[in-house]
Amino acid sequence: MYLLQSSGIIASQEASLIIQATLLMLIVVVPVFVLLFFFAYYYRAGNHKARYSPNWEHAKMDELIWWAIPLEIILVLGALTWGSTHALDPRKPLPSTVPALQVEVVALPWKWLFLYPSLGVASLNTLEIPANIPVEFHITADAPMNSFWVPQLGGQIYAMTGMDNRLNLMADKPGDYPGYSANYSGAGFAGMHFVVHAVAQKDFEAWVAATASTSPVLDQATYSALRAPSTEQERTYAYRIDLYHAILKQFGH
Amino acid sequence: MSLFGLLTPQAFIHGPIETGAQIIVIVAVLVTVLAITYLGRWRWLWQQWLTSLDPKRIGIMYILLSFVMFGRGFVDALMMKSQQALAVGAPGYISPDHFAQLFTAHGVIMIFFAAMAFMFGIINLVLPLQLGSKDVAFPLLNSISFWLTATGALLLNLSLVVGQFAATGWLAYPPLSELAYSPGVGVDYYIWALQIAGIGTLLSGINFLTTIATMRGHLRLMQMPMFTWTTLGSMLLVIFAFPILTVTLALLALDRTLGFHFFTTDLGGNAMMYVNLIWAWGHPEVYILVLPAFGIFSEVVATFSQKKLFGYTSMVVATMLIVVLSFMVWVHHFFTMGAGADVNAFFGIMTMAIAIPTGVKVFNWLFTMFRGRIIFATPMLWFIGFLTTFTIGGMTGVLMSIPAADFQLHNSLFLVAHFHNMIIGGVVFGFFAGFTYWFPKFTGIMLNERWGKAAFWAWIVGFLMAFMPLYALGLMGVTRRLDHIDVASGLYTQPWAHWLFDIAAAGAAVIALAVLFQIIQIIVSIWNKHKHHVGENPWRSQGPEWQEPAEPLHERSARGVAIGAVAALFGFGLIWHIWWLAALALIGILLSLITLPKPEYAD
Amino acid sequence: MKHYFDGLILSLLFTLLSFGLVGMHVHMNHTAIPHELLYVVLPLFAVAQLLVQTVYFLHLPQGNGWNKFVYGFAILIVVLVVGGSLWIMSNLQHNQSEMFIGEPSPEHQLD
Amino acid sequence: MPTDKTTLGFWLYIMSDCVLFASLFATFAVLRGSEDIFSLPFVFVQTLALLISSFTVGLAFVTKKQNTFLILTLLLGLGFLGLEVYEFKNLMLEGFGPSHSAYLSSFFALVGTHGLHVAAGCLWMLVMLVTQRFYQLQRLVLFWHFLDIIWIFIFTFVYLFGII
Repeated sequence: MYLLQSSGIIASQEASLIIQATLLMLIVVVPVFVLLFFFAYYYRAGNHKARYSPNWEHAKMDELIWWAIPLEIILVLGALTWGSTHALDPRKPLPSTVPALQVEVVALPWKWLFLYPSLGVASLNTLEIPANIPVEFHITADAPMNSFWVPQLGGQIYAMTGMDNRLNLMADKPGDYPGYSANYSGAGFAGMHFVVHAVAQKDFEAWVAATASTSPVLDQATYSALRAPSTEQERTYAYRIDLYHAILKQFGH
Repeated sequence: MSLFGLLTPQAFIHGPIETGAQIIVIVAVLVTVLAITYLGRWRWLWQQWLTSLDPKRIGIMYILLSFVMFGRGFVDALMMKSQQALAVGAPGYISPDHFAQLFTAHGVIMIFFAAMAFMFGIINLVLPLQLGSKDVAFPLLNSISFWLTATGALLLNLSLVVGQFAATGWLAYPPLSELAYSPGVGVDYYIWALQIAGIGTLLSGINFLTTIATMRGHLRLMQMPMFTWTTLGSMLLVIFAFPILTVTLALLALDRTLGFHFFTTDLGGNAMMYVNLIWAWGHPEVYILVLPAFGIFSEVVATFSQKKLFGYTSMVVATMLIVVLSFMVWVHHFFTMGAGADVNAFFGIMTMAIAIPTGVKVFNWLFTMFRGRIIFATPMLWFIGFLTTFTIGGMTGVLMSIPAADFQLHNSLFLVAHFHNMIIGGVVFGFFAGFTYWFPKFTGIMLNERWGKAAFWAWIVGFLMAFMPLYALGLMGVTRRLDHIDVASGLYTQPWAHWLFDIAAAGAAVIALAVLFQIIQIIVSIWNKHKHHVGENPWRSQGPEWQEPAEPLHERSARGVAIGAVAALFGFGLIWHIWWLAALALIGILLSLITLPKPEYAD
Repeated sequence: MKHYFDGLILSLLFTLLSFGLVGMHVHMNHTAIPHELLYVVLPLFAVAQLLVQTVYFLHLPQGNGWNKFVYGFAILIVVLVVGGSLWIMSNLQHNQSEMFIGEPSPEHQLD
Repeated sequence: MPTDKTTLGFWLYIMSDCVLFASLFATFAVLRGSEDIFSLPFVFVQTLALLISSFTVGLAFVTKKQNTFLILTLLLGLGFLGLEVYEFKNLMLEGFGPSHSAYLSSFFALVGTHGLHVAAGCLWMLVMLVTQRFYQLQRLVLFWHFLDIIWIFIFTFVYLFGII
């Protein structure tokens, strides 16, 4: 179960939140099951030992109890919700001594384009990030609605045209973490997945240097070709133009 | 633009599997028409059923329409489950575009034409008897509403024969549903089938709320049976939620047909507003469906525990609380769209707040069973099945109402398992319980208990097999609406991914068996009627609807069928841009409304 | 008869007030009255006229319990849907507007 | 307001129409842009026409002279519609048609839907006058007052806010 063995600081907090909330709710759910099957068995028509009071249909105290119990559980869960929603807000930068790496994500028809503005490299359907370094994703789209989701690193967020969504994630340890689009966006949707390669800092720098020197250049024409609907293999680029903001402005209001 | 707008002969030609569906639809229609002609039953059908204003007959027609559409929606489900089982690291046998049409049609059919139709069927049959009014407030409007819903179903099935259906998901989010990404007529079929059926639903809502408000005779509000209360709550939601759907679909239609820019990606369009509006209707919609099911369970539990319903007052308060709260929660369907923590947290907490009245209902049902003499007839089994599955669904629902948890669970198979838990466990089991419980009232025949129990056990086992694995798959990061799983997608390497999908597919097969048992149950019960014949009140229920026999009402009017037929031409004309046809049909509808007869109760 | 007349007068009053304010505001080329004040006062006039017409024209007070209940419920739903939608959409817009959308230089413009 | 079955049913329809207009208002407010395309005197005349027609339709119901007041209301209603069609035509000719932008799409949708309702009311009045059967007059009056109330919010939030 990915979600329960997460390898990102955000994903692990979300996983513990899920477990916490489930345990809290079991306080109500388990008694319901117990009562259901016990009453069903004990008060079956055949059991004449059981007390039968057909007109007992009102008890102030009991009703008060099962208005109060769910209310209390929900109050606790509500506090948990208010706190966790603010703590795990995708826009909140992660606590770290190191400045976050900026990665720009563009959802294209059935493929993901990743841009590293400060490093002059880009990649398609593959995402190289340094482990233990916070990464701030700026996510937009040049396609129908998609949702950028790497389950082992953290929650998802929608990728929409003209919108710049921000998501802060960090990989705890190096590893390969699959990523998906979590919102149906057309016939090639099932092929719209990628892999996040979290590597050590020096390996990441080596990758950036190699990519910058050997990869083809991502210019206007190459980008325009990518806009056509298709499912693509992994690929890397070098690039110098500010593509992300140009895409964003294209759909701006 | 040619005389037939976008309609060309190519629209009749489809891929291999779709042609199969096309042939089945055409053959089914032909066989039905020939059979009726052969038996010389057209006159009987026209006079006794199609033009009848008797709410009981309209109710039975609703239920038959619901069974037909439930059948088609279920075939879609079987195809999807088999494709997902076959397509782990392989293409499977259904193309991605066809798979998208399947899950879109499955969602639309099951919600609008299976569940809503069945709900209005049961309300038509039972509500007038529970109120003692014997009839609804506006009988002609009732017939018109049914035929508008039937027209919506007709247009939807027509998309199998000519053209195709939307490939966008059952709520057709733009920009995918805009012309830029969905150029075909599919989304237009979707819009107009739902728009026409939606107007029929709104009119029914007005009809039944007026019936409850003005035709109760001396029955005071707090004496009304629980099913009437939940119907009152559901109709309130229909009246105040469906206009939002009407606007949202109309705006999308204006975008696609006349080049407006509400939700397009350019010129200031804002697709997020569509999502916001469709769910402002969407969440009340699921409560419209589940509240009558709650009402049925309140009747069933009281009758089969041979006890009065426990805590009537708090049940009424809980129902009305759910009605109000259901309009304050809709953002939990798009926590992940990018709203701030304050908005998400507020709507998350409001969503949990709905769990309180629902929890109270569950406890009141449990304590209706307490100190009762429980008879485990089939309706009671459906109730036990409901409580088990609905409680699991409620837990996962409250879990997903926590935004930070929903960031990981949204649009995954976990979500798919949750809402099937609520809709099958709650709504479908509720309607099956109601169907079995009231079947003797209207036919004098008790449905065969043996086949009924077999159907229940097959349903509950099939349901758990089909959807519990989806919870696990959702936690493994499998999203919904995947027509296949690539070898390179990272899911392929997950050890259980393969056979979890196989279990789910097997579960669907077991449900198919259960549906077969239900069909056998009905045939067996009718075939040897004499053995299953029962008296007036076989369950010895205190419900008012059982106390007097339900005599048929003989008023008739062909106006409902006429408006339904003209509405079908209107929809077809708009879908295929045959403007003259749409204009003529619109004039026909206006004429029909202008020439409405002066009702005898008019002052 | 007189009832309708009173309703007309009151409605006219609020209509004239609204139009008068805006007319004056426009006449003095948008400087006379601060916009914020207008954005509060004009809706108040609209709601006032709504109440006037509900009492004098729709005769709601003479309606039975159901008319009033459904009227109140409609207002609640309108407030929830319109208010909720505005809060949500403005929040979505604010959270997703690029903080520093700089104007990319011409050659960056996409075709 | 009598409380018989048909009046309550029609009242429920009007309440559902309130939510329909609420959704259109919400869409208009969200997609609002800023174009200087409205003229204050023009919309003032429209507002007066509809307000007075709301008065005359009330008189048609209260007094026994239904025909005269209904005809007056019909004329005012058609006048209102004429002005609206004139305004829409001009906007389109100047290039501010509904496909110009989301703001104008939502403007045409909101004001246009209200216009369609006014047209339906006028047709209803016409049928009543032709057939001389006034058993639905009470419901027409409710419908017409409801349309005037919606127009109050349209002229405030669409036109006056647009002019500011």
